[in-house]
Amino acid sequence: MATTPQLLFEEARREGRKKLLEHEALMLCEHYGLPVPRYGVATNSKEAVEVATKIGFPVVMKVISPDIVHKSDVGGVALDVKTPDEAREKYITITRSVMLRAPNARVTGILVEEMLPRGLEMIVGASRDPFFGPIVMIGVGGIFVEVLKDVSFRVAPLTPPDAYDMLRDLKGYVLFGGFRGMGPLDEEAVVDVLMKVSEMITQLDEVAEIDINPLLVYERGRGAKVADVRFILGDTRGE
Amino acid sequence: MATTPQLLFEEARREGRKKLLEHEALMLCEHYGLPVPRYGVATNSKEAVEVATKIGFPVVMKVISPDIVHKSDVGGVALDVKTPDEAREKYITITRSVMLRAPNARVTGILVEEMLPRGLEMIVGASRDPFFGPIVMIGVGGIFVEVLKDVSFRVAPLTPPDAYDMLRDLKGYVLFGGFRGMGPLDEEAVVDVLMKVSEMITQLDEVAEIDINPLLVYERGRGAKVADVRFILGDTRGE
Amino acid sequence: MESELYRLFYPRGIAIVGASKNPSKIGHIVLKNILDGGYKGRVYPVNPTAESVLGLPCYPSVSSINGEVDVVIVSVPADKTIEVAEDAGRAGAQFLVVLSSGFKEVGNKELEERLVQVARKNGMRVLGPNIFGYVYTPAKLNASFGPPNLLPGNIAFITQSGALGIALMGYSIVEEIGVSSVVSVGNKADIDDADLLSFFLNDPNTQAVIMYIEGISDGRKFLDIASEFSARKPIITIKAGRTEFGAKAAASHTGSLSSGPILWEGVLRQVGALQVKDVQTAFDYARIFERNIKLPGPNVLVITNGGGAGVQATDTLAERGIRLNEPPKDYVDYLRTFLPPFASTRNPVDITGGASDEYYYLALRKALEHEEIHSILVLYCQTMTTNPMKTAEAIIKAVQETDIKKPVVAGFVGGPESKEAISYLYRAGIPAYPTPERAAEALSAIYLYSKRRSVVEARLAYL
Amino acid sequence: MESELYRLFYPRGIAIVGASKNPSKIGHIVLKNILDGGYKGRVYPVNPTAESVLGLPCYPSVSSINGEVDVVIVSVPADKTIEVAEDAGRAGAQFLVVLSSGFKEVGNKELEERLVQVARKNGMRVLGPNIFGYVYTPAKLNASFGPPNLLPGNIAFITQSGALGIALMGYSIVEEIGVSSVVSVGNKADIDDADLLSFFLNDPNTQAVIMYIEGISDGRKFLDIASEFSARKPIITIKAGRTEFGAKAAASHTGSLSSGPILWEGVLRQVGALQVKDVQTAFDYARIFERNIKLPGPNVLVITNGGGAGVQATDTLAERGIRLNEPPKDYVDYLRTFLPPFASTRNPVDITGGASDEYYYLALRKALEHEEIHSILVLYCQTMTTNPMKTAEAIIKAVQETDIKKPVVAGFVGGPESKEAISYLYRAGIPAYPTPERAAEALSAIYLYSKRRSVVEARLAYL
Ligand SMILES: CC(C)(COP(=O)(O)OP(=O)(O)OC[C@H]1O[C@@H](n2cnc3c(N)ncnc32)[C@H](O)[C@@H]1OP(=O)(O)O)[C@@H](O)C(=O)NCCC(=O)NCCS
Ligand SMILES: CC(C)(COP(=O)(O)OP(=O)(O)OC[C@H]1O[C@@H](n2cnc3c(N)ncnc32)[C@H](O)[C@@H]1OP(=O)(O)O)[C@@H](O)C(=O)NCCC(=O)NCCS
Ligand SMILES: [Ca+2]
Ligand SMILES: [Ca+2]
Repeated sequence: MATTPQLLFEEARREGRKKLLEHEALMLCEHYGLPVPRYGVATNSKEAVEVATKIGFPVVMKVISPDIVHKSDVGGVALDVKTPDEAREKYITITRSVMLRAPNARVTGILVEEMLPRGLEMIVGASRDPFFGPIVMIGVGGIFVEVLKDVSFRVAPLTPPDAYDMLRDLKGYVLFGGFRGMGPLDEEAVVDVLMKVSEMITQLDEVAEIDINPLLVYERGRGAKVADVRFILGDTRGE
Repeated sequence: MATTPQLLFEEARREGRKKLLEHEALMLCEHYGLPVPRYGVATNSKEAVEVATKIGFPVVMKVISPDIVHKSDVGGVALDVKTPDEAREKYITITRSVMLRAPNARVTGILVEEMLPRGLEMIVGASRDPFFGPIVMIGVGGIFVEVLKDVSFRVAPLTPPDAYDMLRDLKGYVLFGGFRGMGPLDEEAVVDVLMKVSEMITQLDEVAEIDINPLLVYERGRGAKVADVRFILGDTRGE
Repeated sequence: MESELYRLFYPRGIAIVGASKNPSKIGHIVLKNILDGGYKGRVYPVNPTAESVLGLPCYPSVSSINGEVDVVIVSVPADKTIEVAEDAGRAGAQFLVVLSSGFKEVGNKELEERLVQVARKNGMRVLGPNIFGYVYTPAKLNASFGPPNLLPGNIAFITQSGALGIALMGYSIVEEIGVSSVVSVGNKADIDDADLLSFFLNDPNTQAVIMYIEGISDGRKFLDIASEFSARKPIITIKAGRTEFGAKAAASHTGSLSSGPILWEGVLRQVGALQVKDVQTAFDYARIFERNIKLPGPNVLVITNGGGAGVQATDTLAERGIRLNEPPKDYVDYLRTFLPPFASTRNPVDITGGASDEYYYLALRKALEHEEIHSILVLYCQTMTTNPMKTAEAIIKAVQETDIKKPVVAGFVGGPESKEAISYLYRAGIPAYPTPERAAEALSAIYLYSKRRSVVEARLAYL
Repeated sequence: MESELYRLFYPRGIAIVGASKNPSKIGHIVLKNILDGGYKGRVYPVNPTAESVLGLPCYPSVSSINGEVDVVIVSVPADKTIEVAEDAGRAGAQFLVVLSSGFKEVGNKELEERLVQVARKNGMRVLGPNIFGYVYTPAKLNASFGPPNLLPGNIAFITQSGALGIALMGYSIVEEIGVSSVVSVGNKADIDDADLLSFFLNDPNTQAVIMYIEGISDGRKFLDIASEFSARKPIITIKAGRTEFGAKAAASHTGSLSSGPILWEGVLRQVGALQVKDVQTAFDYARIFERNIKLPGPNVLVITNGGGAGVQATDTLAERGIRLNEPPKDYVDYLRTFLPPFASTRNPVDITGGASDEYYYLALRKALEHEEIHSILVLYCQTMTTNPMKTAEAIIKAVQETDIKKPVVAGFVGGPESKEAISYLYRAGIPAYPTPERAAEALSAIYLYSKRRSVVEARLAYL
């Protein structure tokens, strides 16, 4: 990648940010081999058209700002953008809306991503426990996690048997056999993501928390995609 | 209603059908006070426009046939029909598609229904147990029932305490507290549906099985709607 | 109003058909149990081939008996039972208790139907066939070929399983559970679970019923009568076949189908019964309901001398939806007047490992008297410096002196002395268990029953 | 290679500092337990104010002892333990077993750190503080103030809870669980669970470990060592605070936090441990692993004399993911040569209530010899015509004659005679339980361990 993880962290520190920007988060994931949607950053409407065209329609467009937590609330998201004209329009619409509703937010640009097809939503995360150190978590997204608290943990670094095992712990694991028109899901892709998240939380001391929500999982052989990811930074060295 | 339940059953018997037609099922539900979408039957494209206009757009259109089990498979369903023109078009499209892909199916007409907003999907059913007689079932639709087998039964006739209690048995009952942007759900509407289904299975000896899937449940005060319902007939008198 | 089954449980005279001198025959064993049990009514062995059995004159038939015969125990091969039934009918008996196997459970449906037909025609009810008999301790009646010496008490046990049921009679002795009655229902050709529940509902000697059910034929009747029962007393049910696999095994065993496991869960909830998965839990629950306790308010207090036991109980209660609140402030102030400074006055109250029995007495007594404390779980971990019996005495003293009917449940963890203390507590009317989790689960059964009962009461108000 | 803790468990000489003539003092009780237990090494009471205690000459200090002192038991108030530690260090002792309370658990962190500092400086390890001591039956060593007379056996018990831990020592006697060791770890200021697991891993006298854990400080170390352990022997864990509520209570009790309950579930799975919710299940599982059993193939056969018991076991196994297949055809044919016609030869095999002991012997023996049957659950319901002891003998005979190491687990339901038979079976090496569900659950633990172990072995292969 263009910049190493270290450079990303340094820049965040310089700017007083506790998290990576959206495109930086994707960069970091790419660096570790995680499956991310095709993406690019646009800083003007022309670029938006170019990036979107290069990615291929439809795309999703999201404002990049360390100061905006809920992008939808300030009109900072456009889904299902289908044509170059729409891409240009939406760039302008988003920019205006954000300027209006979050006038003090620092805006780096607009993130343009391929719009991913539906899949099973999972949540994969990592953090640091005072007693066990770096830990990795997985859950089936939506209701399973939010309402049934169906999550499973392991201590990093994971081995592949750990990754398979923690997935099988989930009550929601039954969904991997297929449901509602979807055939059996791609377990290996999920295991691969877990292994890489484990690698990241183990190696990157500056990262306090990783939050992939959702990871979209497709049918066997079709992999999985990190649809949204956050990295929370913290000074964890020497702890 | 225009016809009594008895007449519906007699007609089904005459025609050698083991189930009520889609609009008959809705009629029967209406007769018992169940909340159904606004609907009408069209037998030509002009009627389709009239009925749809009367109901209000958007509408859903479904072919009515005792011989077609999976309507979508034969192009027998049109969702989100937004204009009179579309209604006319879809009438023709559906009719043609069905003629092509299910040429031997008896087609009564096209059911036009208001398109219901999203809600929590539940499954409510009734059948007859050899030992306990008429029984009522409820489950949270989709994954909860299909995969987690989260269902709960009671023996009819239900009392309101039974109906509340069987709902609370469900693991999925936690969703009634609200989730993903929806506030607390309308329990009373669900209880009301249960009471009426109980009434039906208790009174209508000709009915072997009732299957409401889904019942869409909305936020408190906004009720619930029977989005799809089947009545399976069987000669149960004297058993 | 007298129950229809009154004379089954309070017979004036009993005939045992097939009573034999041969001590290995069932007819002999049942007669012996009746005599050894202390039954005070008339006992008539019936066996045309014997003059006397176990010191009693033997009759050739029931109808040749000169005296009131209410119950006829039948211990002859299946094919002979019809003629016995007819004879018993002529004698004016009210109940046929048919121990014999070889009926519907081996495919002989017709014989079974005929038996009931003959009985009914003669104004008799049939218990069984294919059973081990029955027991009713208030009448000192053990008309079974199970163990003698059941502890008299308030729990009735209705079982569809023969071998397991007989074995559980012995288990009840080891567990010191006092029974009012044990009834083996077997093929339930006539008298069924609901008939028995009707009797036990109005039986002042019975506080709770344990049922082992494989299937029932009249679901509606069961629904109605079991609901009525639960509105007054608890039913603790083991449903054989709570999974699809067990249900298949049960069907294979009984030779008949049953409704699915999940429907049964719904039915048992609807009638307000407490469904349990295993026999130990069934008896643990029964022990809780032996005394006619008031259903308590929600505030549970845990008193322990060991933090670990307290945590185990906290977890077990939490899993069952029971959360512990901080104890009331004035109660805490009271505790501080005698507890050592490092004792915990949260909930669980930890009176510490060195705690004297006096601490248990004071803490429990005050809790019993306090309006905002509704039930109490007392945990004791046996140490070398304390004596479980003395601790038990302290607990009993607090309960007896205050004479307040709040539920008090004890968990005594330790060696043989703790075991003894558990029996001692139990005999003084305080349910006690050998682990903190079993004690916590038993206490939670009271709250579970509370909830189920209010739903059933609401349900019955509508009907 | 000798474990670092070797001399803790095989000390050549033990000093008891604070040994007192006063029989109610802990120092006295521990000395008495050591002497009564049969420990064969040298024992030195240390107490400047006494000439002799319990017949042994008393020393004024450890350093004044002329002889090898490996372990020093410390039973003096907390503030005096530092000087004792220094003195013990001068004497060249290896282990300080500090019973005293009054350290980190009451907020005195500095005193605790100082104690460990002094010990380490002098080449000593510290067990505790705030513990009841420890036991190691192969060395006939009971250096605790818990009960004497623990049954020697193969189960080690490591406990972070004091009062509950001591009480469970007594419980193990009642339950007839043979222990190799009991270790009270208390504040875990130095020696921790992982250190002990390292010792027990290579201890030929220990087959399985039960752990009662409230929290641990070095998670990484525990992860690594516990994984290694589970790859060879089972760890049965009770995690105090398996719900948020219990976890809060535990934190309040220990004075320190722990990782959340769901993380702990993940950790325990990751290390291959079997997490159980209650002490009864922990000991039920331990009993299963007491013998060095081969981990079996998947085919479980249930043999019962009562259908009801078979159904209960079937349900319990099904809930734990174990499904019963039809027995192999040749096995069924064999059964048919002696079983009555109405016996069931499905799975469970129902040899019927009247079954003679011979049927148990023949059915079990053939099952043990049959390649396609991998583990056997034998259920017995006590009836008046059978004798539990004789049934037990039949079972033992089959097992001993075939000398095949397949798991055989028994469930004996009944009265006092069944209870006796359970002990008898247990002493003959066959785990036995008083209900069909406990027996089924215990058998399922073998399969659970099997699964966990293979994941851990795969895990370790990567590291
Ligand atoms: C009922 C049962 C025990 C009878 O078996 P049995 O005692 O061996 O049968 P017998 O033929 O020896 O009859 C018993 C006695 O009754 C006598 N008898 C036979 N017909 C009789 C009649 N019509 N009236 C009175 N006595 C009669 C016999 O002479 C015999 O007495 P004896 O020993 O003095 O000669 C047996 O058929 C059976 O069903 N066993 C299984 C019971 C069971 O398991 N129930 C379920 C438990 S859960
Ligand atoms: C350790 C503890 C038991 C000591 O209490 P104690 O026995 O009452 O204390 P004492 O001051 O009487 O000391 C004990 C003996 O050691 C003697 N002693 C004191 N200092 C000594 C020293 N430096 N060296 C040797 N002996 C010493 C005392 O003279 C006394 O002997 P005596 O009875 O013959 O006079 C106590 O402080 C304690 O911590 N109790 C709680 C233990 C516990 O619960 N642990 C956790 C269990 S899970
Ligand atoms: Ca403790
Ligand atoms: Ca049986």
